[in-house]
This record gives sequence, C-alpha cells and structure tokens, in this order.
Amino acid sequence: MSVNPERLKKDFPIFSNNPDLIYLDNAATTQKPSSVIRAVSDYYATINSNVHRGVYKISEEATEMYEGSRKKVSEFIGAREPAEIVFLRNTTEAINLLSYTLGRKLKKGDEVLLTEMEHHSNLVPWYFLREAGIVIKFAKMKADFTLDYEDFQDKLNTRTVIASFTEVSNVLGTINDVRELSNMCRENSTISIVDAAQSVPHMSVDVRAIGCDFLAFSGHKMLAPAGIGVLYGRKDLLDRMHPFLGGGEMIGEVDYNGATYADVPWKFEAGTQNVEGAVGLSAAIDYLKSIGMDSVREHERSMIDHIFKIMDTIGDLRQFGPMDSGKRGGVFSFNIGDVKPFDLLNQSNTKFAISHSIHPHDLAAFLDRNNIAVRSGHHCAMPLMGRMGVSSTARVSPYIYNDERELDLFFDALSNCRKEMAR
Amino acid sequence: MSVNPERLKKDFPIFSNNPDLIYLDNAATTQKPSSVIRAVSDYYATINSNVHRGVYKISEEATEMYEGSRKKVSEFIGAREPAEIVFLRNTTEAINLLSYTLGRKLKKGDEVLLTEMEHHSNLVPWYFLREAGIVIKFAKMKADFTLDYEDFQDKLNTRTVIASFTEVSNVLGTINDVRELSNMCRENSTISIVDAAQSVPHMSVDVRAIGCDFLAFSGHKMLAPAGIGVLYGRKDLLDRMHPFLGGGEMIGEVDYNGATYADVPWKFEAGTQNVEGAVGLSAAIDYLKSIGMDSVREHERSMIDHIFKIMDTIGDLRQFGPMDSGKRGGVFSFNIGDVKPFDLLNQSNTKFAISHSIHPHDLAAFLDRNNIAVRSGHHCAMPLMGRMGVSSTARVSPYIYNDERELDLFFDALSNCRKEMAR
Amino acid sequence: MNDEVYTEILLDHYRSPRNYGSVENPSAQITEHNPLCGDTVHFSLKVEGGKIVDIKFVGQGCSISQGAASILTELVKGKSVAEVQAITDADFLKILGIRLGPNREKCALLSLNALKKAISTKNV
Amino acid sequence: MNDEVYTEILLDHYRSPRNYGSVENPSAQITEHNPLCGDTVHFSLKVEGGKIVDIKFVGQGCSISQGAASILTELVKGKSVAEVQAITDADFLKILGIRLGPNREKCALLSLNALKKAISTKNV
Ligand SMILES: Cc1ncc(COP(=O)(O)O)c(C=O)c1O
Ligand SMILES: Cc1ncc(COP(=O)(O)O)c(C=O)c1O
Repeated sequence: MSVNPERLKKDFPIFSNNPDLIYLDNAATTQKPSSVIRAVSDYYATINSNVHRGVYKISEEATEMYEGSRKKVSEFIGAREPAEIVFLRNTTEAINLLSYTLGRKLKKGDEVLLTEMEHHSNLVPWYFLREAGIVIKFAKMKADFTLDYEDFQDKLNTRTVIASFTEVSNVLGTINDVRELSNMCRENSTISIVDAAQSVPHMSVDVRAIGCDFLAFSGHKMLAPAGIGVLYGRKDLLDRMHPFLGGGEMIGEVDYNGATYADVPWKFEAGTQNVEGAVGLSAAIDYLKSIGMDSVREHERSMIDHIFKIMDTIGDLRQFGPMDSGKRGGVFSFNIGDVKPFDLLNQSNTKFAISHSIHPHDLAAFLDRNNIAVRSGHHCAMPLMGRMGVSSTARVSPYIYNDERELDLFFDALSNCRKEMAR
Repeated sequence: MSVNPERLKKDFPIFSNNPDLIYLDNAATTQKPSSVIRAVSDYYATINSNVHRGVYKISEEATEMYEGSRKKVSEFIGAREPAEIVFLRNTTEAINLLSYTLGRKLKKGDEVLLTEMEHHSNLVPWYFLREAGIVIKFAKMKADFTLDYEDFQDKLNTRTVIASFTEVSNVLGTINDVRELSNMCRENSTISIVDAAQSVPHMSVDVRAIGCDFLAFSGHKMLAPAGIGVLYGRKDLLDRMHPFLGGGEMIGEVDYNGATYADVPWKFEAGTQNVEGAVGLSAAIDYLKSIGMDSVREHERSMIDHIFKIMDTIGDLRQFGPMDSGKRGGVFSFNIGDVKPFDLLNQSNTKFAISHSIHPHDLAAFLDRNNIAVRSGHHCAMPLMGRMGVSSTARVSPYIYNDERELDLFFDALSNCRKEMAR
Repeated sequence: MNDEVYTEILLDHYRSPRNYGSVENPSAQITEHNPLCGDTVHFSLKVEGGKIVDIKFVGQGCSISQGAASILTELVKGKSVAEVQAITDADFLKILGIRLGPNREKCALLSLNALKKAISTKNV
Repeated sequence: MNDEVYTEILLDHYRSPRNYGSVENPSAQITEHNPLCGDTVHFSLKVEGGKIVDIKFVGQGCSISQGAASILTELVKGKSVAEVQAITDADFLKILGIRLGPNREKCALLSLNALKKAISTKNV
C-alpha cells in the first residue's frame, strides 16, 4: 500500500484550520491526527486517574490502558517483552538516564564512543562524564556524509565501555547501519545505544534484529503528544542498573533507613506518569501501523528522490547528505551559497564579509510568508555544523502528509527568494 | 465567592460520562475541566510545533504560548520573574533535579534535613546521596500529627546544607508552616526546598512570602495534564547550579570538546518540551483563578469540617491528622479498626491475627461498587505509615467538584461496608 | 461482600485462614510484600522427596491477598515442586474464581509468586 | 523582502554594513552568539570621557542580526555609556521598525545585548 498524503492530510485538524500550511519541519516535531487528539481527550473524559495504585474501576482501566500502550510499543519495535519498555519524556531524557546510571560504573580513562553526526542530546549527557575523567571519542564522518565504519571499529578498544550512535542523522538524513555497529560493539563487549529519534517514526525498526542493548525515541516525532518518549533496554541490563529518578511508584519498600526498588520497568518510572501521553502514543502507533512502516519509508524515499530531481534548478544550492535515497531518511539540509562559520580574524580582513549567500534564517522567514514551514539553524548539532564548514543550514523534512506538489511549491518559493534577495 | 461544586461539576466531562462517579482521590490526581482539554486539543489543531527555534509563524506562536504559560505560573506563585520557573514532568523530577545538582556539592558528613511525613518523592532522591556519605535526618512528627518545630530547629546544624519539607502532608493533611521553616533554614544558611504538590493546587501560595529557595509542584494535581510540573528556584541559585539533563535546547555552544549552557530557565529544559502540557497548565490556572484560591481553600476546609461532624457515626473509625481544619488541608486518612503492620514474630503467635478490622483495600473495593473512588494503601509514604503504626490507610481527598452530599453518601457506604464485612 | 468481586470461598478463607502459622524447621521460607499496597505474606514449608509435605503462612493485608494465601496452602500441599512451578497466574486466578483489574490482581498473585520464588531456591 | 518582516533600511544595512571591521586598541570588545541559531556579532569600541567615540562590528548571520548590528553602531556613536545602557529592548525594536515573534526577536536583540555587556565591564 502506498501513502496517499492528500487523504491522510484530512486526518490532521491543523491542516483544515490552516489549509495553506505546508509543514516541512517533521524532523523537529510532527502534527497530530484526530485519532491521537481524540484518544487523549477521551481519556480525560472517561477514565482519567492515577495508575497502578487505585483499586477503583477508572484507575484499573487507566492502568490497563497505560500498560497496554507499553505492550503495543514493545511489539512495535520487536522487544522481547513489555518490561523492556520504559516510558520517559523524550529521547533526551532516555539518553541522560543512561549516561547517569551507566556512568556510575565508569572509571577514569574509560571511553564512550560517539559519532561526529550526533544530536546535542547524544553528546552533552556524555560530556558531563568528562568531569570524572571519562574520555569521549568520535567516529568520523566521511566526505560523502556517511559514517566511517572503519574508524568506528578502530576506535572501539578495550576501554570502550559504551558506544552511542544515531540511526538516522537529523541533519544529513544519513542512515547508519546500526545492526553492524551494534555487532561491532557486542564483539568488543561494549554497551550499544541507538538514538532512534529519527528512525522509529520513519521506518520499521526491530530491536532484536538490530541487536542493540538500548534504543531511544520520542513520541512527538511520530504523531504522538510531546512529553512521552521511550527507552528500550535489554531486560537483564535494566535489571542490574541503579535507578535514575527516585520517588513514588519506583520503590519496593521504604523506611527511614533506606529503600528497595520496584521491578523493571517501573523502577525507572518515578512519580506520576504521563498516562495520557502513553495513550496518545498508542493511538499514534495504531495510525502508523494502519499505513505500514514500510510504506512510510517508501514515501519519504520518493520525496527525497523528487527533491534530488529538482534541486539543481536552484543556483548555488548546496545540499548536505548522501546522494543515495536508499541510504538516506526523509531529511534534506541545504544552503544557498556559502554560510560560513564566524571567524573573527578572517571576518575582520574584509569589508565585504557578508556575501551574497542567503542566510538560512532569512530563507525560512521568506518561505514562512508563503506558509511553508522549514527549519533553519544548527539543528542541535553544532559540532557537526563545524565539520560541515557551515554555521547553519536550512532543512526540509517531509512526512506522510506531504506530497510532491508541496515540494514543488517549496522550490518555487526558494527560487523567488533568490530573486528577491538578489535585488 | 464561595465554591459551587454542582455548577463546577458541569465543567468536567468525566462527570457527564459517569454521572454517578464520586471521585474522592484528588490528592492522587484531579479531573480535567473542558477548558483544559480544549486548550490542549486546540493547540494540536492550530499551532502545534517545536518551540524556541522555528522562525515560522506557528512556531513563534507556540513559543509565545509556552513562555506565556511560564509567566502565568510565575505570577500565580509570586515568583520575581518567569526565569525562576522551570518546566519539568512533575514534583518528583523537580526534587530529583535538586538532589542530583545540589548533591554534586555535598561532602561526606554533610546533612540533609527532611521530616517524618514526607512522600517517597521527597525521600528516595535524598537517600541516593547516602552512598556518598551524606547523612539524612528527619524532623519528628508529634502525637497530634503536626510537625515538631523544635525538633526541626534542633536538627538544623552547621552541617545541614539542605532541608526539604512538604507544605501539606498527602496522608495527614497537616499544613506545615513553611514560612517559619524556611526562616529557620535561612538563619542557618541552609537551602530550603518546599514540596508544594499538595498545597499549590489547594490554597494560595506565594514563594516570596514563604521565603524558600526552591518549591515544586505537579500540574496533574491541579486540573492540568500529567507530564507537566514546575520547579520554582531563586534565580541566583539556579544560575549557579550545574545543569541536570544535557541535550538540545539547554546549550549555549557545543563543539566536540565541550559545551556551554543556556541561560536559566532553559538550562534545565533539555530536549523537546511538553508544550501542550504547559498550555494545559496555563488553562488550569485560569480556571482556578476564576474560582479564587482562597475560595478553593475555604471549600476544602468546609469539607473537612463536615467529615469531622459525621465521622463518629462510624464505629471503630480511626482518623490520622490534626483535628483543627484550619491547620489541615483537604485530606482525610482513616481506618476501620486496627490495620497493623506485618510483624513476623507476633504474627506467628496467634491463629487469629486477622482481626475484624476492615483492610483499606477491601474498603476501597466495596466503595467502588458504589461508584466512590477513594485511595487505599501507603500513599507513597511508607516510613510515615510505620510511625503511625499502620500498614496502610484509606484516604478521602475532596476538591472543588465535591460536595457534602457526596461525603454523606461516602459515609453511608462506609457504614454499609461495616455491616457486610461483619456478617 | 459482592460475589462479583469476592467469592464466598475467598472470604471464608480470609475470615478463617487455613494452615495459619509457621512450619518448624522449614526447608524454605519467604516473606513477600506487595509494593503497591503493603500486603504481606510469609510462607514456611517442608519439602521431602521433591514434594511439599507441609506448608503454613502468616500475613497481613486485604481479603484477597490473605484469602488467596490460605487457598494456596491447601492447593499445593502434597504437590511436587515441579507441579507448583507449573501453576500459571491465569490458573490461580481461575481457582480463586475472581476477575480483577491489573492493580488488584497483584494482591491475588502475591502468594503464588512468593511461593514459586521460595521453592526455586537451590536448597529445596 | 517583505516590509512586514524586514524594512528596507534594515536590508540596506545588511547588504552594505556600516562601521564594518575592528577598532584599533579598543577600550572594549566582545563576541556574542545567539545560541538559538548561531548568529554571531563582534563589537570593538573606543570609549573616551564616558562617550563611545568609535565603534565597529563584524559578524555572521541573518539579515536581522547583521543589519541590526550595523544600525546599532550608527545609533550609539557619540552617545554616553549611560545613554546606551538606557536603550531598552522595546526602544531598539522600534528603531528597527520590525515586529517579530519571540524566536526571531533574539536575532534582533543580539547586538544590543552584546554591546551593553561590553560597556558594563569595569574598564570602560
Ligand atoms: C506531598 C507529595 N509530594 C510529592 C508527590 C509526587 O508528585 P508527582 O507524582 O506528581 O511527582 C505527591 C503526589 O504524589 C505528594 O502528595
Ligand atoms: C537524532 C536526534 N536525537 C535526539 C533528538 C532529541 O529528541 P527530543 O528533543 O525529543 O528529546 C532529536 C530531535 O530533536 C534528534 O533528531
């Protein structure tokens, strides 16, 4: 079954309210279909209550929904059992949970291996460990914007306790072979963590096929509400980990001298949880499954192919990412002309440092006048921007409700923008 | 203006859908008025997008709503400026943020002062610090279920770096004079933290009048969605603190060697935030303000007074909490007969250890058959249960949509339960 | 109370628990708590030739947790360790004859889980 | 571009920035980034008798951030340090003649904030 964006669009109230909106910032966050919005409202209107502890009807029902959502997520990504699914706020919290809890066991000189194409959320939590003498290494990106697997392998050594890498780059679209990387990790007895924020929403992901130890993603990037995210973890590893947040719901017994902890996954879910978020995520998964993740992936690939076909009509366009849509998710970063990083010494040398390139911010502001929403900036990947030799880029990231017509309108507007900025 | 529960009830769809539901578990979580549900749905249907970074219209609007909600919260609790308001998931996360970040500076032998009546969320995060040799002390509860202020003062010493205490006990209803406690802390140069999970939803709270350094509460206990909570912190303290979660949005600049951090409050808001939660919280505050927090408080006090008037009609009822409704929030914990903690040695000595008391779980299950939702268990305060000499209690916690008629029905059902259990 | 929720049998076991107390010189014993509500059961038992020849319990908690513990002692006495390990949650809930939500189910299953844990230790 | 968003004056300053470069032997200099987008401005200035007698900037970023920096240099040259500190965000946005959402506003205010920070240091 192939995706029919025009039909799907009708499921999203934001597009009825803004019929002209061309929303192309889906790598940041996605729109919500009525079924998700309704699932949340219905929850409020029927069984809203605290889960796990109430012995009254609505609490039992809410608990069933919450744990049912966990089961649905676990099946969606091929986990062995629901206990391997921890509900958190987002990918960022999931990676912090790992850096804090796994970080407890690391010693001075131990290494964490990342890649050069990580999002800040898969960088900064690890940087915190530097204070304890942990060494952070980065597997290199190659000139064609793909990962250098040999460099990754070379940098895996006896001190590499953890490796954490993105499945799809939110800037380049590059799809990393996380199965291969997890494999290298396993052979090196290194804990493998997959940042799946840009993959789970866009393609079929199976944690057992990947063979990773942990994997994280966010609901809001896959049609679900914000405030709900997922950490998948191998049960035996989760069992052995120290809890992250302490508080209600995550305990076994507490007295004034100490506490024991609940079983996994509840050990990691302290305090009142975002039940409506989990309910919304469950509805979002239903919606995506009704389309089929392979169809979602095919649609995005066709969007990228369409972009490849017309992008050369725009003079001075520079794109950043692999030129094979089979190895690239639905993300297209580009600039018009050179958008160099700031360099005080070189900047001072010329009176004409502000070149005739169009800054991505100006571009996005211009497109906005045409009701086209694209992202501009460093995309929470400043180090990667440095490697790419730019200060920022513009980024287009289509999803199931976008179609070729919208991409054409986007390129038309881009071309108009160049004309206007050149006057 | 006094609260009109019958009229207010019409604003809550759950009561139209379950006209017979008598919901008395508001200390756990509250129901949501249509205005809150609508605020969230409308957000999805009009401007749903990523905040802070988009230069397109809906993102600018969403940012305005998100930061507008921060401003509303800051005014609601009397903060000096919106920058003192950090959005988090809930009270639990707020206290963990503090225990992790402030905990970095503590040394072996330093002390954290709590009280005997704290929720697990204000215990376990501090217990984690014991591994580093931090000493946790507890100010005693007196026989009348109020805090022993002298004991608190006595236990504040030169090693007491942090004190964290609840404003209203979720078990006893006891209202602690947090202004007085914060005062003692200030004079001792001790950082003061108020767990306001049970106060902000129920009475007027002013952080400057209290004079505390930090204060935390949860949206879901005050008509707002789950997944959104608040940490108030004095700006100068927040400025000096290490970040908690690392990732997108909380950074200044990042390269492969390190990172600088954003200004407060964004420094503490890593990753994509729960914007719809903040929008819902803003609508909930509007709703509460339209009633008036003093009226909310007066209503709950009258509910407790009503309970006091009829509770003696139930034989063997034991209540736990101060008998002055002026010093007690809208929380009523009780048992029918003795519900002793388990004690292996004594338990083994008798064949009749199961007495004719009614276990709170059985009570709650019986009440549920009458559509009355009450909580039973340890209320995430196991150590306090120990001090009270019980394994668990039943708890009734009315809110703005409850009235005396419902309390009467509750006591009728309680009386029937005794008759049935006695047969 | 109501048959929908509690069967008469369960209530009877709650009111007059069978096998209440402790076995002397037990082959295994265990105390388990339901972290969700504080229900507690303690089992002590004697295993001979792979069979549970004696078992007693003490406990504290709601009618479901305590009634179920009492019913369980009667159920397993004389059964082999392997037979007990084979009893599923669903089996036991059927025997109890009650339908419960996920929260209250934990009360009902506390004793079965405790017992299985006790007999899975090396020494029995 | 559109008047609603960018005024011609702002765009003109962006295309032909005034006071572009560096002042020699500056009394103060500062580099500030907009963490939200990476816009950068660098100011170098000379203060004599409490007055800004010379000021130059270099930078990299969008038309608003760079145009605003250029406009600011013209605005403050000859003004006293106290006068510059008194310019509010609202004042400056009015001078720029643009209405912006909260995100884009940060681009417009980057240079004013940077300059105020530079002249608030002890040595000027
Ligand atoms: C006094 C008190 N503190 C903390 C909490 C924890 O709140 P939350 O679960 O929303 O984090 C609660 C409620 O559960 C509470 O009553
Ligand atoms: C690759 C990648 N990792 C992590 C994140 C962080 O996700 P969140 O902000 O939902 O925590 C994002 C998106 O912002 C992302 O694109």
